[in-house]
Amino acid sequence: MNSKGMTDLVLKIENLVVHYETEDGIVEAVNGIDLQLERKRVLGLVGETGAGKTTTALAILNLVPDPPGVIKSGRIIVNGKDILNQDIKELERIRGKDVSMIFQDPMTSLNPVFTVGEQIAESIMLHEEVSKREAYERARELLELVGIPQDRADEYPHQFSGGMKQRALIAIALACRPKLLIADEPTTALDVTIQAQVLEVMAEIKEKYETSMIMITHDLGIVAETCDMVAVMYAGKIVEQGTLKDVFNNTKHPYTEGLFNCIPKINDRKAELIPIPGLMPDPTNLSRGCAFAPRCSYVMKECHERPVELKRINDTHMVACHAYDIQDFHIRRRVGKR
Amino acid sequence: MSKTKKNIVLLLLACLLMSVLSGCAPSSSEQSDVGPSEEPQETAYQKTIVIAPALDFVSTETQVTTSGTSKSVFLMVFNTLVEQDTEKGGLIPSLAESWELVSDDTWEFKLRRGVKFHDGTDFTAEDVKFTIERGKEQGASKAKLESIKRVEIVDDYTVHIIMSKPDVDILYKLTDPNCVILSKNAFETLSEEEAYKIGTGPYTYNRWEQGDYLSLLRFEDYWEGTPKTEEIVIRNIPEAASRLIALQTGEIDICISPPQIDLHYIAEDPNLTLLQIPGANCRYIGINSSKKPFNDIRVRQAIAHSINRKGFVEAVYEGNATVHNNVMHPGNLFYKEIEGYSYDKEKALALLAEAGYPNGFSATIYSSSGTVQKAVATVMQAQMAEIGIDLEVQSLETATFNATVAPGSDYDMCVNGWGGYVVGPDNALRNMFYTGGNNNNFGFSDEYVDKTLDEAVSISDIETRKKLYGELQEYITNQAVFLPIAIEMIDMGVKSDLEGFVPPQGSIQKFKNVYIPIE
Amino acid sequence: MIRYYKSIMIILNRERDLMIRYTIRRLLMLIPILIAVSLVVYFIVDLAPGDVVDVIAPDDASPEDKELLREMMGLNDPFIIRYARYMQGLMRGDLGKSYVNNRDVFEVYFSRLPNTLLLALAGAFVAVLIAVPLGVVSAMHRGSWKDAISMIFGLLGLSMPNFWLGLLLIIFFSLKLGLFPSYGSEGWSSIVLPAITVGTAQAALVMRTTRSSMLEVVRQDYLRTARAKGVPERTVIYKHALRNALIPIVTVMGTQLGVALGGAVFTETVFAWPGVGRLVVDAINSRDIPMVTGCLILTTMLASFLILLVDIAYAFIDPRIKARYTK
Amino acid sequence: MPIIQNETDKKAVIKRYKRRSMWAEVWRNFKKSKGAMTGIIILIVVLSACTIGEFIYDYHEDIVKQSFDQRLLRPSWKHPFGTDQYGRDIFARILYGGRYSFSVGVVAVIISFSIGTTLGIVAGYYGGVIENIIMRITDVFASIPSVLLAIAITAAFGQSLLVLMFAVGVVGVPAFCRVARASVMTVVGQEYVEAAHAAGAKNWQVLIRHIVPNSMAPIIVQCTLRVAQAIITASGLSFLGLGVPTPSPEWGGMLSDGRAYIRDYSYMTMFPGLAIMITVLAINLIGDGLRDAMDPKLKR
Repeated sequence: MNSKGMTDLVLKIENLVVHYETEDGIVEAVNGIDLQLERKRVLGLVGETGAGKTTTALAILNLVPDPPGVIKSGRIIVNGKDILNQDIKELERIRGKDVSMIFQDPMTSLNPVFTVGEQIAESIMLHEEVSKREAYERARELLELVGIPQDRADEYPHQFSGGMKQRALIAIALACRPKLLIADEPTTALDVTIQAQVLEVMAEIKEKYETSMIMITHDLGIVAETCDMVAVMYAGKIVEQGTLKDVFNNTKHPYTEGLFNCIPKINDRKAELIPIPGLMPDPTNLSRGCAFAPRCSYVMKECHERPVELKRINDTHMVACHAYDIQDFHIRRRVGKR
Repeated sequence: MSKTKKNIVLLLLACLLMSVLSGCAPSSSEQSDVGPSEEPQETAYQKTIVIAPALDFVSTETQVTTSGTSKSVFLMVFNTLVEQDTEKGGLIPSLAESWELVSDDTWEFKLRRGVKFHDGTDFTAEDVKFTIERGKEQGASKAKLESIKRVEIVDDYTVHIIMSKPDVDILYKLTDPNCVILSKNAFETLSEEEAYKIGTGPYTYNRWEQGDYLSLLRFEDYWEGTPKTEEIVIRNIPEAASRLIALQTGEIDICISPPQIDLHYIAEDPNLTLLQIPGANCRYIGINSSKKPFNDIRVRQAIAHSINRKGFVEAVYEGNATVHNNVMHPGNLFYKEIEGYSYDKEKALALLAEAGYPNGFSATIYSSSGTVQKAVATVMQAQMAEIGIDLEVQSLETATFNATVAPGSDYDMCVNGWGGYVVGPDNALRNMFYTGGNNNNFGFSDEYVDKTLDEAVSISDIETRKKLYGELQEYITNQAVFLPIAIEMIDMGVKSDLEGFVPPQGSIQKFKNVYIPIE
Repeated sequence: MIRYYKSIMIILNRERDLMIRYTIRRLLMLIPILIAVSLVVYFIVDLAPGDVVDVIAPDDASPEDKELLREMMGLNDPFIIRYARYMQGLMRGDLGKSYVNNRDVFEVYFSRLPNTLLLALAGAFVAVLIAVPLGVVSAMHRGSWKDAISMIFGLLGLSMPNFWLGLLLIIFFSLKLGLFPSYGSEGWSSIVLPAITVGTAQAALVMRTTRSSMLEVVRQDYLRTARAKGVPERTVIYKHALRNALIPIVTVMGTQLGVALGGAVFTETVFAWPGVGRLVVDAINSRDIPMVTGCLILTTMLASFLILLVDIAYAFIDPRIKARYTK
Repeated sequence: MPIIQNETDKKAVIKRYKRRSMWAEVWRNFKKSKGAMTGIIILIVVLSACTIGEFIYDYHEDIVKQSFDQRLLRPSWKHPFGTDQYGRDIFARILYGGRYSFSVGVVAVIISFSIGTTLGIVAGYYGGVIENIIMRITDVFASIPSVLLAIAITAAFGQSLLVLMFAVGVVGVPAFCRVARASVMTVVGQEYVEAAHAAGAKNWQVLIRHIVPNSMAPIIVQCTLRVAQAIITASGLSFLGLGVPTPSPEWGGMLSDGRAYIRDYSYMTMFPGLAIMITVLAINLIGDGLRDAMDPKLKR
């Protein structure tokens, strides 16, 4: 795996630390994460709001808003290029071409004063040597590809529905066939029926363009449908990571367990939903120990004191929990089919 | 620019030499026009003279407007029948070549021949008749022409003006710009607005950008000869300080009323000359004698005694005014030197106490919003505070002010000016002090004054009149309803080489002959 | 280019009728406002003590003469009658003649208007030249020294009474340095100081508007989208952001220009600038009711046209607004 | 507590949090703003100087009394700002004159606030014909250039401090009306207002309990900024000779008096103008600070 992995890695993140330095204190948004993604794979990045998923994604584009965001340390290699050590010109060439991103809220992510066609074409013209006419032609084709009639390219975003806007954003993101696509909760703002359509479009295009993808979501259902790999984030750290199978069928971390317990089960409607007690810790004031400890039902004394690190369970599966220092520790969740 | 200037200078030096050699300066207008055979040694004149008066030109309606600047312009665009000689005094012929009283009530005017209006038509007796009869109906000329019953045309160049009552001042009244001769033909053929622009004067209206400037061009066919200056521009620079700067930078040639505090700039500048002419305007404090406590003459006298005129002259006029004690203007033929009220605080306090106000009282003094008027009110307020009278100053704009202090209204005191003395003694005193006089806003009514005024106006013997008017002046001054402060000075900064300037007629400037020889 | 061409074509073709209808509707709405303005102004000036006769009558006019003059000018009629008479003329498009010098109000106004326009546009030029870039820089570098300097400029400009600024400029540039004339309307140099005086307050306002509008826009998600697709920062700011921030900026500039059309009274006073403002002030002082009312009707009309233009400009800036108009 | 809260829940939590501590929050933000604090300090200094002036100067002796031997003295230790053409100490006059500017500014804004806000709230809340009538009248007054309108009003009612306050106040009404209406309209659309209606509250109860308090923020900011504007307008009218009657040392009037002496005694125009500017600057700084503190969107 290692030997061929080197060439086949689309993304490699090492020890990424991102802080937001605000007047109210320093928010430790991302606290030293490592991630890898191979070509054509889809990684699901899961966690509550505020876990640091979006910040991680923005760091990959080197678009963490500065101020207040500061990338304290780490290395991000996208398609062989060290993102954090590029000059601005080079970065602008990488963005949209090597890696692009679909943002959370389609309602606000399109510029209201330009036509949808223009916004897609702009991306093409920036990265490829094409005439304006060609770029617009390509834009129309892309729209068609995401399931929007070509002649609507001359319309403005306000004339589009939410689902169509998200498709348009997908078209923008995919305009230059990026190696890596980051989708930040692409369906959260959409109706359930539209969600499925959008996901389908994404899946198709990903296949067609051979794009790798990071799917940021808090919806485990989407992860199950679309992802090959899963990383669970909590308070700026990855607490569990592995293949879809590893994480879903062989859940190790109490937090991941909690996430699953909050999902109603289609075949057992009477089953009680078990919420995770408490709230996310104040990100300006994280304890030295495990950040999940205050909410953890398996909590031990040392959880509060000793920092946790990812421990390898098998080739692909890793978890960050002190409990696994103890032999025979099992979480209560009955693994298997949902 | 500088090259042409140099050439002009050379040319002018040559001219100057010539005129010295020939032994006469080109001062008389007949000689200044050059004969056809002469060499190009004719004196050159600055093409345009720019004048910046304190107030803007507001109207072309000669018989309606009272604006001083407009009236000054009328004297350039039109002629009157008779003109005042402001240098030597007396009257000089203008459109009328001669005049005499042919009977008790009839004046005969012999008119000048060969005078052309700007539209090319001839000036005749018809125009005089038309102008006077029209003027009897119009706002501003009405008062001047009131005593005229009618005008009879004897022939094209002779008119008889028949009076309805004796008026010793009528000739002076006819010199007023409101009585300039208009063209009958123009009023019959053109719109009123256009007709008011046709005169017989040395300049014609060229362009008027209201609020900005008025340009006059010389009238080539002017009967006294073509003026030396081609164009006269009246430029509106309301701010006195800016006006003076414009004079110093050479953008204007005549600056009327520069800031009094800055007059030294003109005196220090070798290119400029400061002209200070005692003006017609007498600044005074008016008291409403029909109102308590001012109906008590002792109160009025107390106020009169507590006025420190020197203080006014210094603080308001920077010394550029003459202290004045009389109700009549010193320029008037019938003016009498009288003592007036001394500045005597003790006496004032005693009078006040006697009148029953040992601790003073409070009242309001009104002024218009003009700088001088406001300053006078402010100084008055401070001076009255010395004897315990607490004055509130109200500075109102002209309309409100005039309405507030109109005859019969209920004000306490006001700051006012009176320049009506140029037209003769009766006009001056009757308007102000006769019971119900047009300007008698003092609520002043005195049998003796009324009787004496009526008597004086019907007497033709100068000495007797002088005596009567002298007594009147003393009497009225004593009544202390009109408290004179100072005779204001007309300050002007002009280019040192400006010629042809004559003193103004009252507050009306006479600019029709100004020119600047270029040397 | 294509974009603008296209927007124009779209309006011309598909929505032309609707935009025209919108414009006409707005113009029709203006009529009652103008009538109301005339009533209010006529009434207020009429309320003032004294009338034009007190101003124009000669010192030695008798009270009877003045009464006669009032009768002749119709000043003795009740307010309603006089106003009705005025309205009659107005309906025929006749703004009447000045009480003071019998000149046509319309003519006098339009002889002054070029000066006012010149000053207004020069002021706006100063404002835009300085203010918009300053506002953008300030917003983009929020909290930096650049922002601080811009903000101080904005605050000073807003806090400085412009008649005082005008006097300061005169003291330094006319009196001490002799660089520019302190009065008048002739030549390019005489407009410099008035334009700075008028422009400073405007610039301050436009700068502050630009800044806050840009700050608002800078947080918008679509800028992140643009950056994520690799749009260079300059383009992000000046194309994507500024275009969206333009609405409040254009609004402020439009209203400022509208205010300037009413005449920069203080600046005109300080610099003896023969504009509309002084004309109206002088007319108010001499109770020249037809002149005041006429000038204010015309000013209101022009300012309303300007606001209409601004509103139409919105449609070109923001398609969402166009959609609202053409609904 | 479910981890994945839906959007409305989240908003509700935030809203409750915000309502409870809104003023505390505003004050907290406000305190942090250097500009606003500078403004407050300047304003306190100016106000206390004016108050001290009130005690140490006698109106008749120090403010209006003329002494001709003291005329036009340049600034010195004895007369920090020099003396004017009547020999009055300009420093004393400026300190004393502060009252006019402040009182005109505050009273004028109270006038425009009470009329404008009431009309705006009524228009924004009731809508329909009422709104139409109010807004059209507002349009009429807003479309007359404000300085000219103020001049006409002072001409109509005569020259006094009260008229000046009234004129400047009336001119500010349309702005308040519009701000209030816009603010109310955004609040009217909020869920909690609908909730209150649904709970059977009467119109006026909703208006007083929910709408007015919640739409005040932009109006308060408007108030502060308008005070600054009103001070400038009022001194401008005085500058044109339409303000507080002489010899009251109103700043704009003093400036106007100094114009005639601008060439040799420019300090006479310098100091009153400076006084106006500093005061207005301080108020603007406070207004800016308030706006930033009240606008949650601007927080980072």
